Amino acid sequence: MLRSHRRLLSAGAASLLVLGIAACGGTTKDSADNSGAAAQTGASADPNAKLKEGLKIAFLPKQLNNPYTDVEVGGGKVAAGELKGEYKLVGPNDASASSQVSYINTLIQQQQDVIGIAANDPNAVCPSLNQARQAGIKIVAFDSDASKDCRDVFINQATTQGIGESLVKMASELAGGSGEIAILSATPNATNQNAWIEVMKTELAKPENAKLKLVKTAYGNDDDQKSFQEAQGLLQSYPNLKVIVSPTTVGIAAASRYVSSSNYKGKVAITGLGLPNQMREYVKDGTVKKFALWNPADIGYLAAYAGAALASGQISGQQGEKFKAGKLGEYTVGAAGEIVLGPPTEFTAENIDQFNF
Amino acid sequence: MSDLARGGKQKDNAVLEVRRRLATWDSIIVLLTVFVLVVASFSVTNFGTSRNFTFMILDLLPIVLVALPMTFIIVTGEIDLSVASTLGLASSIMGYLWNQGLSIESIIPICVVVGAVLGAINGFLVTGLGLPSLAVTIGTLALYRGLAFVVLGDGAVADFPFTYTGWVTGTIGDGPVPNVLVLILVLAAIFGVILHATPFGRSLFAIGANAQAAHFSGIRVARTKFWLYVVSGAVAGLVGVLWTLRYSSARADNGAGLELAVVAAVLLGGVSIFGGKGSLPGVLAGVVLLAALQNALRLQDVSGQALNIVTGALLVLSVLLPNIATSIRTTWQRRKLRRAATV
Amino acid sequence: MTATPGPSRPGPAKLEVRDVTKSFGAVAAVQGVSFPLYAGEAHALVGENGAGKSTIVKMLAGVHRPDTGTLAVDGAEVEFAGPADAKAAGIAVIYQEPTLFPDLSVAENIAMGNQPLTRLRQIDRKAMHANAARLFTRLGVHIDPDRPARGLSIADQQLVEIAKALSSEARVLIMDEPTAALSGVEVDRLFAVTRALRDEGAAIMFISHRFEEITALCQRVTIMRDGRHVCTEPVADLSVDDMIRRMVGRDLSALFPKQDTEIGETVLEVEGLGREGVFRDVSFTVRAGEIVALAGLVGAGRSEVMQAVFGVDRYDTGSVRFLGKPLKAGSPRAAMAAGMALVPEDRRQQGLVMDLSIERNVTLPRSRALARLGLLFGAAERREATSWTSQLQTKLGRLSDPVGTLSGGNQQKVVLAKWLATDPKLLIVDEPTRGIDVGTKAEVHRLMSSLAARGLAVVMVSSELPEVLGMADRIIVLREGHVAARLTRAEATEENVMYAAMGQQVTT
Amino acid sequence: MTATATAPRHLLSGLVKVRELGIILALVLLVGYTAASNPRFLSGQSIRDILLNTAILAVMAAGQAVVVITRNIDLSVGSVLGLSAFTVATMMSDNPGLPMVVAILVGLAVGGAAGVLNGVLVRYGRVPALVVTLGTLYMFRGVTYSWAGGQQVNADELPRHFLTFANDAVLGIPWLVLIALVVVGGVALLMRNYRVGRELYAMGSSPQAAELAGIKVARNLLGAFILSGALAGLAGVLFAARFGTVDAAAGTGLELNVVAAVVVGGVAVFGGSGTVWGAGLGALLLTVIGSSLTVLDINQFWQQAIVGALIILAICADRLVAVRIARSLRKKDSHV
Repeated sequence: MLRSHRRLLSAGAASLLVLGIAACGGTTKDSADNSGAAAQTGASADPNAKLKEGLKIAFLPKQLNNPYTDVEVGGGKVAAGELKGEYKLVGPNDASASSQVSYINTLIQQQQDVIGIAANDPNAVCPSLNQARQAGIKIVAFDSDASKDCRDVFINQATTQGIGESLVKMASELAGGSGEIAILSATPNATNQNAWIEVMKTELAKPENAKLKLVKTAYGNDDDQKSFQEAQGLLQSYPNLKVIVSPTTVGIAAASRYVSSSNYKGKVAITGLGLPNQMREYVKDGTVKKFALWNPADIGYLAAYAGAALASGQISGQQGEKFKAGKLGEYTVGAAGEIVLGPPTEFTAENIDQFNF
Repeated sequence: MSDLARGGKQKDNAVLEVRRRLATWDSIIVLLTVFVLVVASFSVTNFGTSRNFTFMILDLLPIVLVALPMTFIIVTGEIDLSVASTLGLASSIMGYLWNQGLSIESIIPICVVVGAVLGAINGFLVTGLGLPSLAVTIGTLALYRGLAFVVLGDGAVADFPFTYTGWVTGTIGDGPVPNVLVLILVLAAIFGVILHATPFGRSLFAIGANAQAAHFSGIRVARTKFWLYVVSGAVAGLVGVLWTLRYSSARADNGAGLELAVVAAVLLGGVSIFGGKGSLPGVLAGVVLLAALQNALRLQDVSGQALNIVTGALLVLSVLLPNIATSIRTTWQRRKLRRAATV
Repeated sequence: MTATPGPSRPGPAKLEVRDVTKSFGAVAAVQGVSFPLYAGEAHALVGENGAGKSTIVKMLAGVHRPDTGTLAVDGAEVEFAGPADAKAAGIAVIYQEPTLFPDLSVAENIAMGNQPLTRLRQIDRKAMHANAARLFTRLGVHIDPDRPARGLSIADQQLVEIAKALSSEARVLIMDEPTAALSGVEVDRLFAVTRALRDEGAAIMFISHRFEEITALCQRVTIMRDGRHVCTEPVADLSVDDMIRRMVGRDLSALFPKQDTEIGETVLEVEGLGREGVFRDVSFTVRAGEIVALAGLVGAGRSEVMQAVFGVDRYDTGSVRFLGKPLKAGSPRAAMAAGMALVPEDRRQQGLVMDLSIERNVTLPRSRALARLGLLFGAAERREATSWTSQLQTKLGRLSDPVGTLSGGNQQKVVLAKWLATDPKLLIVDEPTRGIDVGTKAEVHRLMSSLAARGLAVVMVSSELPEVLGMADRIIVLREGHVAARLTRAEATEENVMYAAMGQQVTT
Repeated sequence: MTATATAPRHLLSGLVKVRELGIILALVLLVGYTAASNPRFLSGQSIRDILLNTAILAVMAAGQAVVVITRNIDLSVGSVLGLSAFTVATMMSDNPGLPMVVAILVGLAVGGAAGVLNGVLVRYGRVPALVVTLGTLYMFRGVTYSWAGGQQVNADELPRHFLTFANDAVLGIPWLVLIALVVVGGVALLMRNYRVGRELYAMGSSPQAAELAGIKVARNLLGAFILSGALAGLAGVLFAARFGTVDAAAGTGLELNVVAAVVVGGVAVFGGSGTVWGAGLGALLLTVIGSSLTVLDINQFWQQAIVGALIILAICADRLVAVRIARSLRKKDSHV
């Protein structure tokens, strides 16, 4: 009885192996031809083309239930209104790499004109994004980039260099120029956090920051509870810690909340990138002296305008192309299709009440 | 009895037989699935397109493959909740080995074997030590997922060769039929034949309905269950490979939560959670029904949140409705008996 | 022993069964049965296995609800929605199979539902323990009230059950074969306690297969046959023979035909078989054409021995040889391949897969042989099933119906068909006629006899003495896991089998 | 007689205690090792953090233990926590004047209602608990998501007295910890010393015998699920107060930790045995492991693997103990 079953099973297994091996003999990481579906480039742009109306602009953020995301796409909604386009927001409940793919597929089916995406994994979304581009949809990555060869432009909130430098500057000021600092980041493979941390490390290696010591980089996975507990862990493990730098809105809020309710309050400074509305309480109660952020609504706003410019043929994603983005003024496409929003704003007890997002 | 009368009676029997067959949950689910597909094709814009068909097949690929051995396991009255974690660990190992410079042709069989070994651990704990499969596989669910993170951390390995990633996401001759559909059909046919037309398949139902009687009939209950877990693990390992290739991304969290979708689909397909009952066509219909509902609702811009409610409700209803039907039938029979007695 | 005379005129019935009917699927377990139980009286309920006694018990206990008919307590009609209601009405039941909570302590098992409480409504553990200890003293047994029920011997479990029933101070005490696993001393103690209860005004319903117990304890007896009420009369008015005749409904001798056959070569040799705590040093041989009966009390280890021989259970010592070759231990598959078949004791749990169809059940052990190229097609199974069910004259609707829809007798025929289809050289039948109607019983006996005549070796485990005496060429009596006596057909009488089984000397 | 009667009792109580002693021993070793390498692990703040983190898990584990003792399971607790946390947080941010008691009562009520649904489906729908609570795991979470959408209730929207509740202490013990102690202690007392508790054990030990014994199985089972739901609801309130930020994903995946705590704490998945205190200890052990890994700077990814290995170890140990007991009892019987 079992024997016949095994026979069938092994036959099945063998045929699978054949399927696998027949394709080619011995593909390794080094020999891999990794071109993917070649992205179509070289489309010609007409800088004077009129912006089309009635464009279907869809936003696909990392996940839906995130206040930062809400503010970002909120800006996109405003822009879509100004452009007389159709705005749509879809997204997964969790920030997992694969869950975005189904949504991209749905958007392809719905024949959107522009997809604005904050990629959870730069590569996992790539095949689907390329299918979308083959279907004539323009892809604008924002916040967190997708692979260069599967999107048209990327809206960068600030230059990586600029953010890294300003994070180190704030940390140094708060630490008084010397002492232990730690980083509480999002996930270990978060594209932009990692880039910023790299810059921070280079900055810290410079002689003027020699007395600042980065003791650990912890990861709160952009999960409130996890970040909260990681902050606890940092303070337990490093009693002499002077500053926690958290380049993510979830992390900085969680760390601030923990410190404000513990006896570390006043001894440890928190800084990083945060939303004024979430941080107001901790700035007012003195836990947080200063933190920074660009205006997230502007990212979505700019993404929508960039998408409209792409769909109308004003730009094609080539370096040097220019387009107007409503109230934000004129932008130029940089190297590798990057469009930089501008420098971040620093928030302190003095100015925080002027901001509402 | 005259020939005529016999013919009439046979016809009656045939009608009864057809009605009885149609009244089983798995045929209801098949009909329901066809109904949903037809209605959605006509009423949901873009549902009936060939491209959407391709997407749907790709979306249901991991669920349907894992559901095949899961059906066997649930038919024998056990469960394997660790499949999604096995998938994740296989994916992690795939990424790790790829970074180590191994060729993809050797990685794929390794991942399948790793899956089989993980399944064998489940099988040993359940059959060798006699532990309850629910508790064991909740434990290995956490363990395997944890190991997946240990192997690859939170990072992702992405640069898999296009020859393979393209095959998984591609279609036959760039037509509407996805390559993986062939794989699904072949495996489903193999599992279907084994379950419904081999002595081994017969023994699975006997084990699930009454393990003791199966043992008394010379069926090697423990050994059979052990091998089912091995197969379940191996398939989960294979799906880990396919998942990784489909998303060009080996990650430790790949497939998290998939076990719930698989169990939901299997139960929805009419397999009894107590074992002993179920059919593979029913399960396939269950998988397609869930995938089609999700796809159609998403195209209608119904949020993923509402999909959760639908999935959960379907899962409960798939067991609840047959129960209600049975109890209505018994009450009715009792009434009839009482009436007959009082007359 | 003599019957203790009870009060002459018992007054109104404490509990009354009025024209009650109960069916399970197609099987009518009880049909139109009525009888009263009086306070201060012990009432015996007798009948063959499957006569419907346990169904009556379960209706009185509130487990089953009668399809038609009613129950009355103190003259008022009652409807029990569940066992809680029956309990509230003062009915305590000792079931045939113990129903203890293995994880809880013995004292808790006894007190469950009416534990003594402290002022804060907490459980008074000291009182609970003392209560259990007091009951055990009354029953004269030594069981630690604080040990968990898990691991108690069958006899001890039965004693805890009895203590449980006593503790509830019930007005009606129903005992379904409480003595089956007890030793003589324990039975005497139980009877003493029961008599005391009876004399305090409780109504007792007593079910037993041992007539001497009935005459010793009961004043009145109700006899059932095939789910129907035969009669209710004072015990003193009936002789044991009368009772048996009314239970069986015909003369015993006609029931059990064993044709004389030529005894062939040795088929099975069991040598020094033992399993820790279950049986020890069991040896016997069975030859072709012979029917060997394993007799003994419930729990004597008869089924366990045969299950170890067939390989569904393990054995620790000894050996089994089949047709001269050693048989692999612990492998039913090897036993089947060698030509052995086992029709097990418990049809519902061991013999059949109730939810599967009749044809699947019949062909289950043979499915590998029926497969072509590893594949099974319905037609081959259906042919096989049709052939065997019709040979055994099984009454069924469709072969695709679940086997659970058949009556007990027809189910038993399906089990027999299932194993005869494997063309065995040795057929082990364990309680082959338990719970089946008289007509089918005779058919089964005729079948066994003709199989033996065709040269099959048969081992029959049976608790029914007449069956053992009528069918067997040789009788092996087991007591407490070892062979207590070996008797030929000529030597065997009801008395010497029974005495050997109970470990007493013949003192007539 | 006395000799044979009392000997196995000591043996048994010994074996049973081994189970909880094992957890305590593991705790002591773990804490000792961690403290040796980083003494700050035993600082007041650190201990307070561990206890606060344990509290929520322990409250849920107490309810889960009751359900598992009846030979059922409640996988929906994580989703119930999310639903309750979001309900209460929304309510408190809309009506900042409401006292804490109201928040707690609303949390209990939300969870209790979820428990009623689970219990009714299990008992009257005759759907296995695994299926029911797997289904309601999806459904409750879906309801929370549909309701919350992308919203999040932030700490600054919640009234101060609600947030400080998590950290305020009575006699140096934070409220959260106090509540957890009361819950675990209360449920443990109920299960040990009251009729209904013993009936729940009986139901798990032998469902058929429980029916025959006239135990009100339906009422008790419903009660067990309501308790588990209500405690998950209470945990939701505590969660909202402690973390201040609540979104629809609160408590996702927590059911795994709760089941792990219960199983590691010695409650057998076959039902009928184990204690609520054990489940509480299990919750403490899991939390301490998490904290230790962070402090010892061990890759945090090991944590989940260790939890899984612990679950398996625990059920293996239970099986071993059961086999031992059975063997020793059989030996005892064969001597008599």
